Amino acid sequence: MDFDLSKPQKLLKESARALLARECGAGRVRELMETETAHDEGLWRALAEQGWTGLLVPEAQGGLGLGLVEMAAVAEEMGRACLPGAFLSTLFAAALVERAGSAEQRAKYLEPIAAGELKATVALLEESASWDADALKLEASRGGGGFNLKGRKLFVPDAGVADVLVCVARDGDSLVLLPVARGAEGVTVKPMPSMDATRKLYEVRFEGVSVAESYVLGADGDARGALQGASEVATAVLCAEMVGGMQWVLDTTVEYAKTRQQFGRPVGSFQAVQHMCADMLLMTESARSAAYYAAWALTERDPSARAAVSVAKAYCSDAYREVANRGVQVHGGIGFTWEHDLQLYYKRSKSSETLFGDATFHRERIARLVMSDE
Amino acid sequence: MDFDLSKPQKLLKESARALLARECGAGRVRELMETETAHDEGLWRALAEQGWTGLLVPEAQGGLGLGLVEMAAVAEEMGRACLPGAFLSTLFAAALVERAGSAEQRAKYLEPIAAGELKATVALLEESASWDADALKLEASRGGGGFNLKGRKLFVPDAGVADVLVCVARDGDSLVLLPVARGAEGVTVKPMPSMDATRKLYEVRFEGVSVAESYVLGADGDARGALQGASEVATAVLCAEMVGGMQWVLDTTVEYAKTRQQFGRPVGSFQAVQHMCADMLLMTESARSAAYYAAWALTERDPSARAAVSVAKAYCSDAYREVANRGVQVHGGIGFTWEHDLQLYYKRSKSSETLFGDATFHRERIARLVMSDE
Amino acid sequence: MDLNLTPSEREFRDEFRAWLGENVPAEWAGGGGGSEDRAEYIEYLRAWQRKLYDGGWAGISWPKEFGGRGATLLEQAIFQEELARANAPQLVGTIGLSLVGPTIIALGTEGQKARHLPQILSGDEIWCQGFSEPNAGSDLAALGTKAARDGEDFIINGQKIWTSFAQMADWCLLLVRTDAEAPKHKGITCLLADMHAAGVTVRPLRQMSGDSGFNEVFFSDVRIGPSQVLGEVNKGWTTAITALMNERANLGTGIQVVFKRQLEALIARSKTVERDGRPASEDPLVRQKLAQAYLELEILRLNTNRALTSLSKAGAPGAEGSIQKLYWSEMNQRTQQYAQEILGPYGQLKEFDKGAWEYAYLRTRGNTIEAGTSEIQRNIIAERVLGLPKSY
Amino acid sequence: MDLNLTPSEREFRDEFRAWLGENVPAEWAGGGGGSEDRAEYIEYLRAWQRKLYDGGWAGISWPKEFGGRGATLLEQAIFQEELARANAPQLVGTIGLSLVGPTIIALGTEGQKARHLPQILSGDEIWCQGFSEPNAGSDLAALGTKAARDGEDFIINGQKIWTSFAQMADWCLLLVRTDAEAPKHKGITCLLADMHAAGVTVRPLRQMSGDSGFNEVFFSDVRIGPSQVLGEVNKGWTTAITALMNERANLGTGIQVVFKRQLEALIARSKTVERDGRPASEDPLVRQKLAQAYLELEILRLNTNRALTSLSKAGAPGAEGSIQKLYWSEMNQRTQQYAQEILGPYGQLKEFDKGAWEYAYLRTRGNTIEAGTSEIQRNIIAERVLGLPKSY
Repeated sequence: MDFDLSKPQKLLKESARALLARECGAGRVRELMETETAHDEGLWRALAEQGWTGLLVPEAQGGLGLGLVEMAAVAEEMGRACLPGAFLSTLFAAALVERAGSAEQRAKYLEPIAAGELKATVALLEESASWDADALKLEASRGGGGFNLKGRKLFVPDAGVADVLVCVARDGDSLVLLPVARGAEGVTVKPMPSMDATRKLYEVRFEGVSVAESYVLGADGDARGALQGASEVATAVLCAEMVGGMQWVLDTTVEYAKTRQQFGRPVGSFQAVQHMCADMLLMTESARSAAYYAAWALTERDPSARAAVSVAKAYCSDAYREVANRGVQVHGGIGFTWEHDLQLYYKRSKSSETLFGDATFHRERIARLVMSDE
Repeated sequence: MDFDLSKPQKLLKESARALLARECGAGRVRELMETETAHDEGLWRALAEQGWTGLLVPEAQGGLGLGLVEMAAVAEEMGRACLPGAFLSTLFAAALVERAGSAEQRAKYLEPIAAGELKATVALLEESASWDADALKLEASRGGGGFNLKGRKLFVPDAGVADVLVCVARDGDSLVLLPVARGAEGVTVKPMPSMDATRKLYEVRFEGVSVAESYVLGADGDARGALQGASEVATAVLCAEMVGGMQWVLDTTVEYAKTRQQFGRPVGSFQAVQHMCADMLLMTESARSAAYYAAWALTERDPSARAAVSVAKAYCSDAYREVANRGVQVHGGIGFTWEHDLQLYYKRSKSSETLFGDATFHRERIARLVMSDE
Repeated sequence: MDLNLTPSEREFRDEFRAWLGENVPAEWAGGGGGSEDRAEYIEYLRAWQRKLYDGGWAGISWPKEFGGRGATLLEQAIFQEELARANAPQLVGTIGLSLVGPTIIALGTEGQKARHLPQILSGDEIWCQGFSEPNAGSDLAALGTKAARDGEDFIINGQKIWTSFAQMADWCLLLVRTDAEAPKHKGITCLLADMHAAGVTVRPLRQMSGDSGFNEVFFSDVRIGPSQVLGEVNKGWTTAITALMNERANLGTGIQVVFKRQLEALIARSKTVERDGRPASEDPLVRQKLAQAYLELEILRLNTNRALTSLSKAGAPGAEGSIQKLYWSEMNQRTQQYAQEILGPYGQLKEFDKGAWEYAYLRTRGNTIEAGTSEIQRNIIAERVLGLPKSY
Repeated sequence: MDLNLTPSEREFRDEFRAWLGENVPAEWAGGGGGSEDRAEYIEYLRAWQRKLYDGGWAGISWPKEFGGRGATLLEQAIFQEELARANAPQLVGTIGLSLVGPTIIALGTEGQKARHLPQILSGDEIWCQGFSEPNAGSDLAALGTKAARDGEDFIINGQKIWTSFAQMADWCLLLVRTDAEAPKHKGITCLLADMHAAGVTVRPLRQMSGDSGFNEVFFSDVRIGPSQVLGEVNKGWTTAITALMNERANLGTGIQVVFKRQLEALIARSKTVERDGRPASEDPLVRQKLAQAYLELEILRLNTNRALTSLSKAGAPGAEGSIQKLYWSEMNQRTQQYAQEILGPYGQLKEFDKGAWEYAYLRTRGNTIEAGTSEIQRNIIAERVLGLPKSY
């Protein structure tokens, strides 16, 4: 048993850190926050050149065909850099296409995604803001050799910059996955400005948008399974990203506690501060264990994988928030300012807490999985 | 507005402290713990001589006819002394009789209770261990000019020493309150040994026990209202008792922190210990505000009284436990021994946490009361 | 023990409530209102204070001889609660009224009293408090803003931070170091500084919530004359403690009313957002959270009332302020976290309920830092209330 | 990263699991069993250790030359997990095997090795650890048990406390003060003390849970010869650190299996106790608590595995032990509180599930105190892992 990154995985992680430090410093993040989409084409190119947009994409579709542990290693660095933009949204959509798409469809979407030429997102949440597929109400009506969409999705990440939106809709008791071009007739994308400006959310309205049969993903009927599988992948990657954020907050806070003087000594010599920092470490390391295990278990199709994803997300949701809270507290006033980069992570911790379901949601999911004989 | 004990209330409290210090030191509490009923006739006499067994009993029935704030002041000192035995059980039963009984019944029970000649308890909980009257299942069947009882009650406090057990049973959709002598034919009382040996619990079995009509309390139909009112009184008194326990733990812990040396200084000079103590103070004082307010509001029949009782019990349930936890932690190993009196309060905090409903139960009750338009 | 208001307290409350009913600007009480334009907004607030003043409701705690009402502590609490209940505009002169005025009354010269007290009451002078510095936060006595002697005058150089109202203030209660050689508590002097003087620069400090309630204030060769020393030279620490005691005696009596309104809004919201296809208000977990928020807030109210009673009887403020501050700041953070959990991603939106939840969540984070961190409050409680030995 | 066992690890596990299947006493594995009579009970435990020894499963981490297997860290973890999984009897010689033996191997004389190591393995010598004293808990180096020179011998007077296994121990790894003048870390010596010697008295220390896992040990003019010094005179602090490192490298790998079994029992119980007329397991609040307990335990398992990997690679133990200890002790307290909330008053009964919940709740309270308080663990993490300056 070896619960540590391998040499190549470590190298990958180090190179990710180096690249993101270069291409995505805090100044750049702040510039992008102020834009409409938080997307930067140059930065996207840089990610694609590393192969990251296709890191999980099979080699057959031009990707690197690596596993989720490798992706987690890179995602951790993305979280550390508070990377803005559509990376995770595109990854989610790609995972959905990979699971639900025909060979042809996979080629159609995954190749340009791997090449960095296509960005995508999944339009899932509705008014209920529930991540439970059973809560979806948007009905796709059959007609004209395909489906028609009328209604709206909320909280769709990166819809303002995604080339394709995969809309999850109801077809009676089953689900259908309908890829729609952002620019298609009848599609309106409206920003929903939110706390974390590095990950933009949108309302997407569909007014009589038709999707031809050949476009429909998961026509074989397992759209629900594909959605679940893809959600688990995206959730595991998000958890790794959250770990990177926690690590940044921890490092920055410890560094500050070593240098900031009050009462003639570094504040890090006060037991209250020490203990807050120790708890931050414990939470960060625990989150890391959970996130990488989820990534590994999904890759290995371990029977514990589904629970592992919820364990990771429930824990990371609470832990990132608590680490960020303590980070601000140790910093005192300065940590509460716009100027200090802590605010980026503070807000990211909040948006990550709810994305793909909050701790309460995932605890209920764990209960369903482990209290099995009900 | 004056949120402080009046002079006479303060005097009452001081005299309670003095008497209990004399009659109910920790050594006495430990002796009584080891007995079958935790009751001591001499101690009971001493309480009765002060008038405390009749403190709330109207003067007409030989009581002092004082209010709940006075009772709370005495109860706080009882909690501080970790008073063992049937005081609270008798108070609960008396409050029930006062509310549900006819003039004759009130005289019959309250006079000897006030005189210290009768101890009583309420047999309420069943298998479900729920404090919700709607959860009761024990059915009293009508017959022979009264009711017949067959079934069992659980977790009945002090049933081993109470002369009278007021059994709360179902009569179709309404409740009946049936006073039964402990020694009556068909009544079996069996100890349910529990964590807190100062407040003994029992299983009470009724095997064809008949209660004549004239004995039935609340025959006018408001047994439910009387039960609720009496429960609220007993709960408010319990909260005050819990405050006294917290205060003992806080005082004892602070004293220890001032004297116990480690690393060449009193442990109370370590910030981690200081902060635990500060939180203990905050919880104790907050619990005190809540408990006395509940007592006052019940006395004044303030519209907020019902919510106030649940506010107090929900808060005290959590706070006493947390104060006790911190108390042990600050004491270190010694606080975890049988020898140290902390264990008495530690266990009392747990039994008090669940008695009359735990924090979760009372929070749901608060929700029902304050989210009114449902 | 009697938690009812006395007849005279009730009378005071009714009188002020009636006055507010007639005088709180309708467009403000409506919840929105006020002008977005800063200068105009400040004028609006000054006008509101003048209205209070004209009605005899400014500086009510001050002795009558200085233009106050000699109100009791409880009346002051009622005053704050009623202001909050009426959703009245912010009291722009609050630092002058609650902190500077009482300190001038206690320690000021006759000239200072005559010069400043009436203006503070009328709102013609808005004050700010120049205590904290970048390197003197929790450790306030480490402040380094320099006051060099030039004849009888002082020449001030340095920086203050976290200065509320500085962007609109006319005057500043300023702590400076007048003796760099003395032990840190003994070389401090308290000055009354004209914010319009040459060399004073104010820079708004943007918070993570995006708005700027605080400021940095820079002093560059600012000249201050000897008549503007409050208390004695090099005894400024005593002056500061007097001022802070006055501040901390303010137990946040208004704030619970604001919290109450927020909680009511949250309960209402819980009936419109969904959980498992039903109103969130029917979800047992949501109900637990709302009930917990309710009971903690109720206890804040009760703790406040107990502290008021105790302060009224004891006269001098003790550590009650620290207990209150610790309680409400931590409580408010928990409550805003509950709000986020109940509202889900809606709680993060800048356009849901006008962004109130998003703003409150971020703003609340500062509660355990501003006006003395929770760590400092716990130290004060441990040492001054419980008598534990000093930790550092 | 590969969380599967390697073939050789799997082989090790399978071999031991098979051995346990054949050798764990049935009456013990049944959950109850063992004798209530102390002497007989101790004999029973010694017999169990001898069985392990005869099977080649005692001291598996020791080098082969001293009778061990030279097992890897992961094999040791597997060993502990399998013991727990098989519900095997307590390992009565655990202090000898995991703490004293390795320390003697590292620092002992040839004579000490020959004298003690075989006996530790076979269980013929049960050891206890005489470190803590009433006035030397967290501050271990403050220990005051006096060792006065009498010729070559030491005469020991003093008291130890919290000594597990002392009531059955033959030997004690004892820390004493041999130089009262030296700085506190420099006057300590580590001795191998015969518990059957004249002047040694053991008094069981009753815990709040009612049972006596710990003891006090009194030394009154106990004579100890020079051959029984472990390491050098006045360098006992180094010896103690070596021993504690060996103890802390034991990451509690068996404990998670025990916790897992408790959680499974709690989940099963949640289906039989009621909430609002339904099984508690259907109550959303109960489900949240059970899920939280599950996820925290799962993370304990994962943290353990990561720490094992990291220790295996780094060789020397770092602060992993402190992180593990802090995590599991705080987790266990939370979980037992959840259990109480789920079981209600049943959880407090001494005859419900044989009093297991009542006992666990009380016993767990000691977790954050014994073997280094949570405060000490956080200090260690802050200073040794995060590099923060010392706090005291």
